[in-house]
Amino acid sequence: MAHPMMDGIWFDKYKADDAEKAHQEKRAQDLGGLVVQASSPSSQTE
Amino acid sequence: MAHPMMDGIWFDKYKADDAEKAHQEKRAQDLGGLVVQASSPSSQTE
Amino acid sequence: MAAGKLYTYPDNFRAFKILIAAQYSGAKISLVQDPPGFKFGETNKSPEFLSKFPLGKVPAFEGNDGVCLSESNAIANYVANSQLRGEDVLSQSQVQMFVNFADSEILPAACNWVFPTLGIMQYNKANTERAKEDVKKALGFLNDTLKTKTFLVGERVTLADISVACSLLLLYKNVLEPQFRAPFTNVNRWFTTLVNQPQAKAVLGEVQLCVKMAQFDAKKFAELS
Amino acid sequence: MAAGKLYTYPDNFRAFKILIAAQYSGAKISLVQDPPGFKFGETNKSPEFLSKFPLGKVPAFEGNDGVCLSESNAIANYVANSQLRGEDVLSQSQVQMFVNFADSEILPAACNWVFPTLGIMQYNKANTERAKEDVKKALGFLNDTLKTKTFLVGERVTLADISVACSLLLLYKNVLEPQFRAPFTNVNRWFTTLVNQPQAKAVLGEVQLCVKMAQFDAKKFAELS
Repeated sequence: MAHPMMDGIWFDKYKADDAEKAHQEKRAQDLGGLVVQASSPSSQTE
Repeated sequence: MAHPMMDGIWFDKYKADDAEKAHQEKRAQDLGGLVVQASSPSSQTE
Repeated sequence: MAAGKLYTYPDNFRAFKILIAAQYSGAKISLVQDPPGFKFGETNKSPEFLSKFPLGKVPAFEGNDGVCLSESNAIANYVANSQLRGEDVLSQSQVQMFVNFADSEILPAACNWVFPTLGIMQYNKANTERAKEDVKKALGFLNDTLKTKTFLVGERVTLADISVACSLLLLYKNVLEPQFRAPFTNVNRWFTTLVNQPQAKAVLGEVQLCVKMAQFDAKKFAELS
Repeated sequence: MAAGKLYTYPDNFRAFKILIAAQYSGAKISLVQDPPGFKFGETNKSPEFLSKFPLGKVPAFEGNDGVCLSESNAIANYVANSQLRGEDVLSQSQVQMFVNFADSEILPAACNWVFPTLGIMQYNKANTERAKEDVKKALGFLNDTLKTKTFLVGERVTLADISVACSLLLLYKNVLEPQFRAPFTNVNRWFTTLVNQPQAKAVLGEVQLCVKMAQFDAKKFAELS
């Protein structure tokens, strides 16, 4: 479980948890389209 | 310039701007080490 | 009674709560939001502005008596009246509780959900889904609170209602389509009542509730960013 | 005068401001922060707790008279006295301005910088650098404000000082090494004065200012997460 001090840290809440997902999005954005949720994103990037 | 409505949106301020960087970190973390700032990160991941 | 100028950009939901509070209290506020009086990113970065408001943030209030205040909640408190602030320490503290709730529980979720649909923030599926859940949770809490009450604190409108309603405004206008908002009958009733008060209408105009949930517009985002 | 229980986890900087305010006002607060009275993630998710505090957030205050309040700023306001709240509407609004400033300008930066060094948040170089800049900006603003003043609002300690100082606590203890804090002499003087008041010392103990800037500890983070 996250440290209690992280509770109520609203400004940290909406960082995408998954850095991989952020990367996906960057890629999707670079390709000019919308993000498509891949079932196994890591397999697509490396 | 960012839309004025984004001004003072403190909770959005500390998302890493660069999704690529997040990806780098994820990778570095997976490798068990600290993040090393690459001068040209995208060349390393794709 | 407070009187002065409010510097802001047009349609700033943070300014709305101040302006609505002023409608209730009778505070005389002149809005400075269009060039040449105010241009976002220029006026608020000018030495003259920064000498009065060192952080360069808007909304910013300059009283006719020279008082300078920033932070929308502080300004709303200043231009309000004692009914809006809460008549005793407990009411005032409860008002602050809801004002903080609006800022820390509703706004982050509302902006993360709505801003991408307005094209002013990048879309992130995980964040949008999380925001939807958080909005549901917040609406559920409010719905329970409003089960037996007309207003959030005491028996009359306070800054609690005004702040929370203004933080829900973007949601109700853009994404809370009928099906999504249906379970929250008490909140819907309360919100509709509030935005239809003459004091709110004078600031917000006619508020059209969302008919169909807005979606991320990649094209608009590309144009704006 | 307010009297009751404060539910929190140990060393919660949000609880500190409430407890310090109570020291000034004489409000009688008993701290419920250790098992079996309070266990974070269990007690605050229990039906009994949620019936009193629907959002399950701490700190949460339960008065001996049954009053239940959440949101630390609201609780601090409730247990304070009129000196701390500000004696007139302008002072009260200025207090709110600084309280909001602490929440929206200092805390995000402080947490993004300090939390990784405590091993409770992942490190991100860009965010840490941004946080450092934001801390410098906030300290610069405070330093200017305190150039001619002993306290932030009026001539005596208020919730403005208590809130802002508590939001700076993590920074002063962990990362503001002597060289970094050197330019902000007025803030340093004000902070040291405040944390050495008996009312603050009773809550915080002896505050040791940072000697060497803490860095991200990957090993600790791996252990804690």
